[in-house]
Amino acid sequence: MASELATIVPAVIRAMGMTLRNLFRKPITVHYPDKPRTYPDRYRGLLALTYDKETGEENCIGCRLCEYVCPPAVIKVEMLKSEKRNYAKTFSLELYACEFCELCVQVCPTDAIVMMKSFDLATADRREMLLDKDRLHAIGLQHQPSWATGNLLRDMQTPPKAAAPAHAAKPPAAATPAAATVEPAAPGKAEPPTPKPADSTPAKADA
Amino acid sequence: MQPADAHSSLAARFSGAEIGTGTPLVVSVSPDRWVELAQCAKDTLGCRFFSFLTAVDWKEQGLEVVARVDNLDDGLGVMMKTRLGPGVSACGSLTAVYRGANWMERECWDMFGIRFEGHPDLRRILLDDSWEGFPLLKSYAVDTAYPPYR
Amino acid sequence: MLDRSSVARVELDWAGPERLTMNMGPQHPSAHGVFRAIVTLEGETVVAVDAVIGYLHRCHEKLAETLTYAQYPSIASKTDYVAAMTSEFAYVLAAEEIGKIDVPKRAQYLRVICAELQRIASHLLWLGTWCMDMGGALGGGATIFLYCIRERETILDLFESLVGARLLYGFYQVGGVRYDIPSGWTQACRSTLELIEQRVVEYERMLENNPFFLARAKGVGVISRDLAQDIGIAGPLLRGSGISYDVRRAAPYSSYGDFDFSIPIETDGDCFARYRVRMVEFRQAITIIRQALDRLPEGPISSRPALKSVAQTRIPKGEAYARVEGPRGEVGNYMVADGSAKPYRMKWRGASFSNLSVLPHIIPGHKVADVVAIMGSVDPVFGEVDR
Amino acid sequence: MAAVPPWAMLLVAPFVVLNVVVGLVTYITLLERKFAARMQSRIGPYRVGPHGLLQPIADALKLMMKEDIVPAAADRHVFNLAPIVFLIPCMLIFATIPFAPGLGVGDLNIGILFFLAVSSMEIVGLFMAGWGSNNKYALLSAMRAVNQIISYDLPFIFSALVPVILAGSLKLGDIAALQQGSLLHWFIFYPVIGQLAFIMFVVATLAAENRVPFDILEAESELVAGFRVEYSGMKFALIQLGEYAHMIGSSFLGALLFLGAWSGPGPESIGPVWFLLKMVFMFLLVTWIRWSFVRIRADQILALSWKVLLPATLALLLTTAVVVVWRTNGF
Repeated sequence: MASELATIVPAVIRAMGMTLRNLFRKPITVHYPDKPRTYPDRYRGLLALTYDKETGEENCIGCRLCEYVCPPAVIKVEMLKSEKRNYAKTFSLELYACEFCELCVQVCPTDAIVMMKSFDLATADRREMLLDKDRLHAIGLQHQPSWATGNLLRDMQTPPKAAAPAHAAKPPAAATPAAATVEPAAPGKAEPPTPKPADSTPAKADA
Repeated sequence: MQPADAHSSLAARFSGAEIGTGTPLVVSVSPDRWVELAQCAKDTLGCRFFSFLTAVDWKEQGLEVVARVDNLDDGLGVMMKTRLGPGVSACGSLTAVYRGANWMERECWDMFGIRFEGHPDLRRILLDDSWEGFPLLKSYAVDTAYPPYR
Repeated sequence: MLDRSSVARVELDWAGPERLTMNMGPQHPSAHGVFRAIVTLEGETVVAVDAVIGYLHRCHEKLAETLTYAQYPSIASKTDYVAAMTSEFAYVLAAEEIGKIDVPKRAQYLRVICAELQRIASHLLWLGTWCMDMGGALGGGATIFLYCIRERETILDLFESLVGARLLYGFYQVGGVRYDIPSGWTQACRSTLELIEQRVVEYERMLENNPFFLARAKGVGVISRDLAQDIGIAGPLLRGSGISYDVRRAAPYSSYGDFDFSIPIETDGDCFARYRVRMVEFRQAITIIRQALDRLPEGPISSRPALKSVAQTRIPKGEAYARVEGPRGEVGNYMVADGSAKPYRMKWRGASFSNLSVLPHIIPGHKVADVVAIMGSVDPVFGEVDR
Repeated sequence: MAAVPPWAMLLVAPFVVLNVVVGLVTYITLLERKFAARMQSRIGPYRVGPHGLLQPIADALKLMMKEDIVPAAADRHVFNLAPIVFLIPCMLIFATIPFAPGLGVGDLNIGILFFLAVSSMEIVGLFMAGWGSNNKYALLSAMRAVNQIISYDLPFIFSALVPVILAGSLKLGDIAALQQGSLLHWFIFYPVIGQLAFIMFVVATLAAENRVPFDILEAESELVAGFRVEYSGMKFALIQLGEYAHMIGSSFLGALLFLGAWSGPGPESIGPVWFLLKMVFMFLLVTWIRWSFVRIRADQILALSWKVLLPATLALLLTTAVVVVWRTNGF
């Protein structure tokens, strides 16, 4: 009994001490709508179509790649054939079913569709989330675009062209200690192809 | 039990079975020896860990039931398979061997319509009791409407 | 006065002498989503339980047959939405195994870092919700829950700056990962790890030796070694029952063999043992991430050309079962490929599904209050149970 | 005061006390919410009025305007009556509390007995609510409530009797008056006995007030909201009012029995302020415990009461009696 008390009493005091300690910590609440939160550079938010700044022409060529890749199939595009280039006759995006996976941005060959640093989707009418070309354009003017565009994403993922010599089983423990401090791929610019020969140790054979 | 030993002991016991050589050990038997294979895997090979049980619909070649069990001490995995044959949708139940097969077989019944004979409580598990059809069959179209919305 | 004869008086369901059948769920504060347990009570003691699942079923396995290898990873994250990275990981591993696709070392390390960060985030949510189950939304449980959520936010912030999303990431792709780390990320990651390391100590200070907590967790919901294997439960539950099985050690994938970490084992098999295992896993995950950050090699993040169209990734005929050690245990993906851009058949072995199926075996004999404690210690995520 | 005829006092005093209590309840909920929020790294109510100061009023208005739902299968009369039966004892307990020397509704010579007897009457309301709802959660909760409150009334009474023995009076005014003057006269500073009795009193109070870790009758993770799961609107508000009134009453009692009631520096006229502050301290102590621990099981709660707390309080009571006799008579 006495030994039990000797563990119980300090434990109770410790637990209450923890809550007391947190009482004097600064609350972490963010007054959200009053104080807008800061979005990271790569934020995947609202979608928008981009327009050429000088000519005012849309960048979309109506190629429908985004329509094909969209997992929940929320994008519908009709192509308008033209002489110099093609356009999107209609472009509709059902934002209420969108899952913000960024695959449409990823495949876009002309960087025409981008994501915005905004998540203010709340609306009283579901129909407002059925976005057509004009709305998508307007969204692009309203909000800050995120870093990612199709070309930047693809550049980041593409393995360097120079075929890496397959040097066998590089011991990872002996990896350059400098690797810890090197910061590749600054946001805002694509990852430069690394001059080092890429490590191409074969993936492990999972049982 | 090392994979090589397991291979030979299975080969000795199940003469007509197709037994792979890689890891995991893939063993394919006829449906009538299905439960016997599981019992053997548990008792002889020491595969006491029941990983999962499912089925594959090979269209006109019929359904195939797949189950995986592991021997955690020796790192031996056994993938057990049995082809039910075209049009057949009945199979022995592993619930007497592995208790974990209970829910897995219910799910299999739910999705493929395979009747596991000897299962104590073969009900639908994920879908509603009123559901019609077995969705994971290849003959079930993705856009088949749910009854009230037909 | 209202004519009350028309209103059928609902009698208590008597299923024998002194028995009461009660629904817990599908809408219940501690249902962890949508789980329905039909419990039969004798006084406060549960004598029988029937688990009803499937309320969150979206037929992921059928979906996977209709979506390509490029599309599905971003949907795979929805199976286990608390540990979205894990399910994506299992899917791409299965595809890579069939296709014999190499993954660059850097991508492997990034995968490990994210998977372990996800493990911490998921365990934080588990600790919070479990304590909330035991302590109530109007008590100390809610306090721990909010502390855990507070720390989980910091990890989600990391994911957000890496991927752009907080819950469903789409980080993995066949052949590598989709995003490289931005500048300053490793620093942020290290400081987050330090913070979490401190805070985990704080949680332990609140719970360790705490008589109320021990009374609720010790000796409750014991899963025996035999039952654990027979059902096929995995992860912290299995290790809490004294079986040393961790896919990261049993079948190292994605360079897990490079890292130095230990696998915690407890032998009691009760809720407290599971708690102890997970508390150690916090620390082990932190160790692994630190090692991976230290040795993060330079190089490409994907071995395949960047995704340009939907059917770009084709996997040859074959089948594979890939498993990863998720926060809740072995998450497996059994994939049958037929050479096209979509899998022929894909089966999720959801860790929560197997873990949850142990409930009817262990709950009877416990009190009503223990039902929620055991449920919480199993840590089911219903997206993964119902898929 | 002298100009007011005594019969008028009898009408005015309860009116004033009741209204003050209701006001206190509304704002003490805000205090608890703010306190708990800060403990959890949040800020709590913030939007209604400056720093959420009008939140209790908004809550009260909301509850008043909400639809009052009576389940079709409920026992209508019992269901409707239960909140009132629950509220009355919770309000009655303020009758005997003196807020300053001579300031109160009626300082009975058996004040503390009245308080303890009336406060345990609330289980009637609880059980009616649980039974009348015809809901299984509510029924289980009601059974737990009866178990728990019967079990914890004894330790609660025994620990409250320690100051009674020390003071030698059942009259709350006398008990308070004895603790005036110096800080050391407070019964909590009575060597050993005072501190032990205080701890046991707090534990028993937690159980009697159904606060975490003893809130098994509310237990929202198991029983959703227990006996009040079917209540909405004004009836829910009445139950809530009763609970908080009970808590405030118990806090007043604790402050009176152990913390010297209105004793404190400054002129005697600010005595009630000191009393109020001590009550808030007691309340925050209970709240602090509430937000620090997880709940324990019903059977464990009963075991704790019958196996630990009851023998301990009984022993303490006997020891106190012996000590008091020894100090006055010296054997």
